[in-house]
Amino acid sequence: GGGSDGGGGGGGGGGENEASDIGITENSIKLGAHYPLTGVAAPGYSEIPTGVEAYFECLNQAGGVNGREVEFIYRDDAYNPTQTSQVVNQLVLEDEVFAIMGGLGTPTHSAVLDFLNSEGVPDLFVASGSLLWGEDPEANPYTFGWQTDYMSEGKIIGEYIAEEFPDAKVGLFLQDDDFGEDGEAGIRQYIDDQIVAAVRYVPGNTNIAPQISELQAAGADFVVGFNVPSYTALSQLTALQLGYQPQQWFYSNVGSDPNLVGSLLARFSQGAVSDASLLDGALTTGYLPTVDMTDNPWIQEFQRIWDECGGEGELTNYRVYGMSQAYTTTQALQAAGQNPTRDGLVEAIETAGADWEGPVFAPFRYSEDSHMGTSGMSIERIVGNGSEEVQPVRVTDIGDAPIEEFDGEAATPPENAIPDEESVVD
Amino acid sequence: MQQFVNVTLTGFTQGMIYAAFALALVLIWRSTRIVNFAQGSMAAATAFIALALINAGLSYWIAFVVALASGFLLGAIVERVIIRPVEGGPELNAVIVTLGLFVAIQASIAIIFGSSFQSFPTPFGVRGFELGDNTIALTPTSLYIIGSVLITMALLVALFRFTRVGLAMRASAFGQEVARLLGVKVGRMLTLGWALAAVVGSLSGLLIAGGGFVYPAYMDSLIVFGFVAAVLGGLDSPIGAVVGGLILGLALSYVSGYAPRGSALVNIAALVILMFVLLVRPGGLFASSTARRA
Amino acid sequence: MSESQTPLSTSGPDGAGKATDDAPAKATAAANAPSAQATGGRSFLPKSTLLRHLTVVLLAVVGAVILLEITDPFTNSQLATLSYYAIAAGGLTVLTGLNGQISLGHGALMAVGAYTTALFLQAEEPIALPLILLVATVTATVVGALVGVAAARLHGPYLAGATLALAVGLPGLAIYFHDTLGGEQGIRVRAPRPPESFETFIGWVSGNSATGTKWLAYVGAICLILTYFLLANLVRSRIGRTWRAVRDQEVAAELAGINLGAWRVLAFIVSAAAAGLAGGVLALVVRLAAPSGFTLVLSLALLTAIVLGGLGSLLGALLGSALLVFLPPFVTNLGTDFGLNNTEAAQLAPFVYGVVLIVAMIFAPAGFVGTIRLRWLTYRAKQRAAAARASSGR
Amino acid sequence: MPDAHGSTAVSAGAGTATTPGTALLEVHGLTSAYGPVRALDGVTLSAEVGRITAVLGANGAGKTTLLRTISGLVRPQAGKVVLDGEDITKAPVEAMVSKGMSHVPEGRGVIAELTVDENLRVGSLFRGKVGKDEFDRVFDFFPRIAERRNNPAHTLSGGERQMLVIGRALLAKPRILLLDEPSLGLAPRIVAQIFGLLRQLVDREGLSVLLVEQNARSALSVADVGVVLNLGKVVVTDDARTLMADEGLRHAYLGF
Amino acid sequence: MAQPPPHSGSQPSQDRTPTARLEMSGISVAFGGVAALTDVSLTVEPGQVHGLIGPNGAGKTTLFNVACGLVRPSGGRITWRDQELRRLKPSQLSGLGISRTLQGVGLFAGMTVLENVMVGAHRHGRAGFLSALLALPTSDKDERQLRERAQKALVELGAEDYAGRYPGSLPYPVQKRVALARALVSDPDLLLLDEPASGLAEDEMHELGELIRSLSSRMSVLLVEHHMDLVMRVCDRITVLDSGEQIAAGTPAEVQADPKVTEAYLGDEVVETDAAELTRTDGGRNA
Ligand SMILES: Nc1ncnc2c1ncn2[C@@H]1O[C@H](COP(=O)(O)OP(=O)(O)OP(=O)(O)O)[C@@H](O)[C@H]1O
Ligand SMILES: Nc1ncnc2c1ncn2[C@@H]1O[C@H](COP(=O)(O)OP(=O)(O)OP(=O)(O)O)[C@@H](O)[C@H]1O
Ligand SMILES: [Mg+2]
Ligand SMILES: [Mg+2]
Repeated sequence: GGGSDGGGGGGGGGGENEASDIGITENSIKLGAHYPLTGVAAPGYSEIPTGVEAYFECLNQAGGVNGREVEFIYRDDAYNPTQTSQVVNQLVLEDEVFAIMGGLGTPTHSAVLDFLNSEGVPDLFVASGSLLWGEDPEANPYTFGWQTDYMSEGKIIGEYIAEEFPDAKVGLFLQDDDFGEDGEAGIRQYIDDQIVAAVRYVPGNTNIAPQISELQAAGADFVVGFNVPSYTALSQLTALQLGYQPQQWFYSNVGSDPNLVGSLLARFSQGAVSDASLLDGALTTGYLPTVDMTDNPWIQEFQRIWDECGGEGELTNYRVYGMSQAYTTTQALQAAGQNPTRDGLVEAIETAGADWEGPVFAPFRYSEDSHMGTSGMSIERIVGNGSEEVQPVRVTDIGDAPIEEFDGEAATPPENAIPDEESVVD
Repeated sequence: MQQFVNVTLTGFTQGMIYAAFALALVLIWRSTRIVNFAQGSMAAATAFIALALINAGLSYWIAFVVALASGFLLGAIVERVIIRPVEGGPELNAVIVTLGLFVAIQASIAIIFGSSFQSFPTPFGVRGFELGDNTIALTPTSLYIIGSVLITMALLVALFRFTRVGLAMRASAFGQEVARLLGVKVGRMLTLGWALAAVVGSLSGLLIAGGGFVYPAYMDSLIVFGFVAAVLGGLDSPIGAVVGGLILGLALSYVSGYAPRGSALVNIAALVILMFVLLVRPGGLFASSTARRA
Repeated sequence: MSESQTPLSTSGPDGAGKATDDAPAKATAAANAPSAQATGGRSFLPKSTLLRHLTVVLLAVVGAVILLEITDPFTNSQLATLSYYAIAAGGLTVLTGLNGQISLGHGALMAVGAYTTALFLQAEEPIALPLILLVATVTATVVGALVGVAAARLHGPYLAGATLALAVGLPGLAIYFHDTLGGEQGIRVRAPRPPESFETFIGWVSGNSATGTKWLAYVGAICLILTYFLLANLVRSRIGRTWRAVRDQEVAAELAGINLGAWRVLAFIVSAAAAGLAGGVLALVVRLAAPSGFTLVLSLALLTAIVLGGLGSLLGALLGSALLVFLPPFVTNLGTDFGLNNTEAAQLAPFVYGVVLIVAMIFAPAGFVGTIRLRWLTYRAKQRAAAARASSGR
Repeated sequence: MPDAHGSTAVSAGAGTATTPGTALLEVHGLTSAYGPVRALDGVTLSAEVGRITAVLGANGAGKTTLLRTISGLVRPQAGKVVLDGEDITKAPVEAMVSKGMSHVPEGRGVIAELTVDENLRVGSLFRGKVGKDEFDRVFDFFPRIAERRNNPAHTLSGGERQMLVIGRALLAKPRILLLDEPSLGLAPRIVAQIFGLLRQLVDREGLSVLLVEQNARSALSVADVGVVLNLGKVVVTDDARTLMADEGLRHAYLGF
Repeated sequence: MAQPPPHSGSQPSQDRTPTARLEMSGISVAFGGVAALTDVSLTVEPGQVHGLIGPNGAGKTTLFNVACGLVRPSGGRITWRDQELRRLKPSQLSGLGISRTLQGVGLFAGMTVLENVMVGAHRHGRAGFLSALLALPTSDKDERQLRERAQKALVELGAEDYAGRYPGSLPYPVQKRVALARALVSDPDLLLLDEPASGLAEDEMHELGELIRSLSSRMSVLLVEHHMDLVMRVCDRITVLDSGEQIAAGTPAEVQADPKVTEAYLGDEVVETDAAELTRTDGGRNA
């Protein structure tokens, strides 16, 4: 029978839907993902897939992609690479998904990088800022980054400090892995001589007083943290305990969710801390709108989607993140044409991805030579539970690429926040 | 200098937290000869109960008491229903059962309370005391922790050394059948041992949570360091548990603070310290005499 | 209920066993097959241990090929996972089941094997895969020997504590030496491509396509069968018996001329070798050697496998590993089938897993194999008792 | 309460059977099995006030099982155990001592990790506070363990452990004492001493003793009544002297 | 139950004239402050059965432990085959041709009777790790030999019917025999027996006595026992310990006649008064 009429999708030759590749049927597209849903890394991250789900739910209600429903399967890897490898095997070999999207974590996703690329499974929009995903498309032709990589972020922060706080004695508070390393490498490109101390913590070790003490002893009055949110809260508490009051805190995007950190810091001890006040005035970076920006049209749309298609709980920044990834994924699927294939999908992103607009502040760097994600960030100051912009979006790339002002406009969401990209393959 | 003082003080407080956990392990070990791997998640469960009450508007202290009471109950139920059938069997079976319990309880917490971070209040301040111009890393909360642990230790020492119940508990642990023949209500003693241990464990869970945040797996790292502290001290000795906890807390704090990239060395340091102590004293620092062999 | 009612309890410090008539007194030993063939029987099997075991190996090879060829690719990959769990669990069986030394740190020894493999595969022109796996085994063996020497004097929870610290501490080295060992994100492993002969072989056997996944499953199966062959040889020999003697009664063993320390270390070495090989296979199958792959959870899972399967039995180790590999996805799928969303289903899996552990230990304290063996022995004892009653006629 | 205990060594519990010769413990048709192995097969016997009843029989005859079944460590498949008129077949093991029954198990039932002193204290826990003099009396009787008071019990020699468990049982002030091979590993002098003590307690205090002994000769020399078990069944019950004199029986069942 | 045909000395093939002598001189041991042995000397002559008796806690087992390297003496020397044994380790013992049984039975609970005894023959194992690993024929041959040895030892002690059973459920005397078989299977030149007769009935004890006597044609025996008739019957010489000190030594007859021995160990009417001590009552006794 005639089946669907290809309602939502644009362009294309108007032919019939076919089961054009693994995971694609006439009326469905199967996508897979892995997240830590249990264990130590579950808090926060386990909310991301609920955002993705909500977005796809609304998308499907509106006709899906080219008349195909998106079926989103995600599995728990407990942030353990051996399990990631098992569940991704399951997704690819048993569930037979068309593509993997938003796989979370550097060590975890590393475990499946090779497998996905050797099996030819598109590996879209890895949820981590490591350089691994986009640096070398020749080695990993099917993998794409998405968020701003940590090195570019470091560079933008470094340049900002060099210009605005040339006399600051900077201390770095770094997670002891590629996240901290890349960030440090970026920042040092601009303010190597201003850095008086760089301390590292290993996740799981909750006594960071030795590290903060060291920053204090080194006389750092400007602390930049490349750390996860719980360590933002911990570093604030520890500083309080030590009576350490640097003039300025700067947290990288990953660690700065003011909503989360604020609620974490809430109600510590009588009057000492309440609300996000501890974080008040701290600087951070941004590449996505956050839930506190209630005026932002994207947030308004996402709020609507969460209310209509989401599950329990409130819209959080993690869910916004998930929805934004789902949005980009939808763009990619549309661009891959009416009857997408795995290779076609990759080609579509490489060809058109750099031009896509969406909730993300700066353009993606997708091309045949680079699979790096979004290229820039703004700098913001945390005020209460929200933030205000102190420096508009600037864009750059890895290595010693220069930093430039971003001259584009902030995109506004299309109707129902459902993109309408032209097919770029045939 | 200030850095040294602060590293020492935070190490000390951290050590006391390890000690609290180790005390609970010692208690169970002394009363049932089982190492309870589920201790952490049992404690977490009670902390989440406390948090639910606090979120509902009750005071910290009411929640505190309810948490300890539910710890007591949980310990007793767990012993009766789950541990009892494997007591006296091969020791590994008990290990596996407590592992299973650990996993199951943690999963239940995630299912019931969700798996996101939540902050946990403390009844005392989290700002360091001021000493002249300097702030030292000693807060009212750390004093609360140190005090609670020392009191708990003293109570446990007194329990085992001076009370009849303590003696009955030890007899039940070492020789169930003989103790029973001597009129000791062994079953009750074993249950009591678990219940008390769960109370102490629950206390450690509240102490570590206070002024920090909780999530279902927040006690995980404590299982390792608490166990190492208990072993370091010699599993049979409450004083050993506290000393072991302090040694570990201080040593790890120094390593973390003074070794280059010290934070990455913390786990290895724990291994080295433990190996070193066990090579010299295979039964821990406070080991009782070695057994006669023939 | 008094504990003396449970059939497997041991009583008193002297450990006078109170088991059913003919059964070994401790459930720890229930799954042990005696090394000496006490009861002549089984005449249809070759007399020589080598021939007997080779026969089993042959059957296993045939079975493995059939299994791998009739199952789908995902099951293939699960079987590859199973193979490294089972190899390590087999080694742990020697250490814990036969020699009575508990280890919560075998994950760390697997890490040694995995990192060695990863490092060697990083080379431009890596040496042959079997050689790499051999080197991985040897490296882990050396580390295992060191640990074994330190562990030989420790008992019970002290040994548990030390090995626990090992499980948590050793992977930390990879974070500290992040330049060579890749830090938190580890070393990615490019699994070698299947050789052409393999493709020919698969084409000839089943006509399936010889994918990378399949190749790894075969590599795992080969390593597994080889390891179990060697371990079974040891178990059935004087070596295995000596280990068990050390486990059961130190002093008596020592008086029989057994150097306790040396034999304990030997057990550690053998099991570390297996763990090293398992680590190597893991690195290939997972395609990554990273600290987060070798958490305490892995070590504890191995222990769980051998106890659930039946402590002291290689077959038990294999069955226990299978449970570990197949149970969680099964539960997750079951959960989603019953209409839970993916998150709920994922949280359900550990819950069910925990409950299964508890229930299994309560109702089958000797593990799968041990329980079956106990049943069999009890049955035999019953027959003997009946026969005795009949003949005595009193 | 303390008074009731303090007055005599054997009047613990408010016993009614105090006249020598009346049955204190009665066992009817007791049957027990370990899995398929039937260790007791309808055993009926009684232990009387002020008498030593020796249970004899070859190895594996079921003697130990009999005592373990009486004290509840093994649950019988059939039959009942009556103590002073009260059916205690289903009573929990730990209730036995307070009913006046003390069981000294076979083979060194010390709690190895506790000290000698603590072992003794555990034995008297159920009585509440026990005077120091009672401990001293045990130590007087077994000076060897007095010297070891504060040593962990696992350092004791085999015989010392046996002394400890017997001393501990006496501290419980039982009305009936179940002794499983008390002479095991004891020097002849100590054996004589212990048997002498038993005789006196029985004669003067009306204690009842159910004595299991491998060494039938010495057991019969101290006992009043002998019960011979074979393959879990009672073969003979008779006066000790009569049994001693019956050469045929001795050869057949008692090995001397 | 089937009784063993006690091994008789009439099997000349098994006879080797024992030549090895164990000499212990001036042995002292203290645990903490307590002296367990003070300056004890004793010589086991080749082919002799030497008895060691004394009250409980006299230090007999401790002296065995010293001879086995389980306890290190604070003073004194041990000479075996005219060579001094220093820093003796228990595991070397069997290689030196010395075997020992433990007080109690000390069998391996998780192993069959046959395997238990095979462990005793450990020192006769020849096949190495590699041949076991690869299941080479040498390993099989080795196993076969050990098994035959063990079976022979079991036959000698009349326990062959139990070869496939686990020791936990066997009658006590059978367990003791298995333990003895495990000690004998290594073909020792000196056998240390710690209370081999405890828990045995009189007839079984009798058989044990004969077995021990017959063993003396092959080896020396050092025997600790509390059953005097057995000791007196089988021993060539006896040493008596009390509180860690040697109080007498000589032939059975000499020792038996020694009043010190009677008082410290064998006991006589004295005990009745001792017993009176305990029953002598405090306060309101109504005796
Ligand atoms: N825990 C057990 N499991 C199985 N069978 C047992 C167990 N305990 C005893 N038996 C068997 O029960 C029977 C009676 O044993 P019991 O120990 O009561 O005899 P006994 O007369 O005390 O012997 P002994 O003189 O050796 O102490 C024997 O056949 C014995 O093998
Ligand atoms: N490891 C030890 N620590 C402390 N004291 C010990 C130790 N070993 C033995 N003793 C003490 O040394 C003394 C001698 O003990 P030993 O076992 O040698 O006695 P024994 O002569 O064998 O007695 P028995 O005939 O009762 O077996 C005992 O009093 C015992 O308590
Ligand atoms: Mg008995
Ligand atoms: Mg002795």
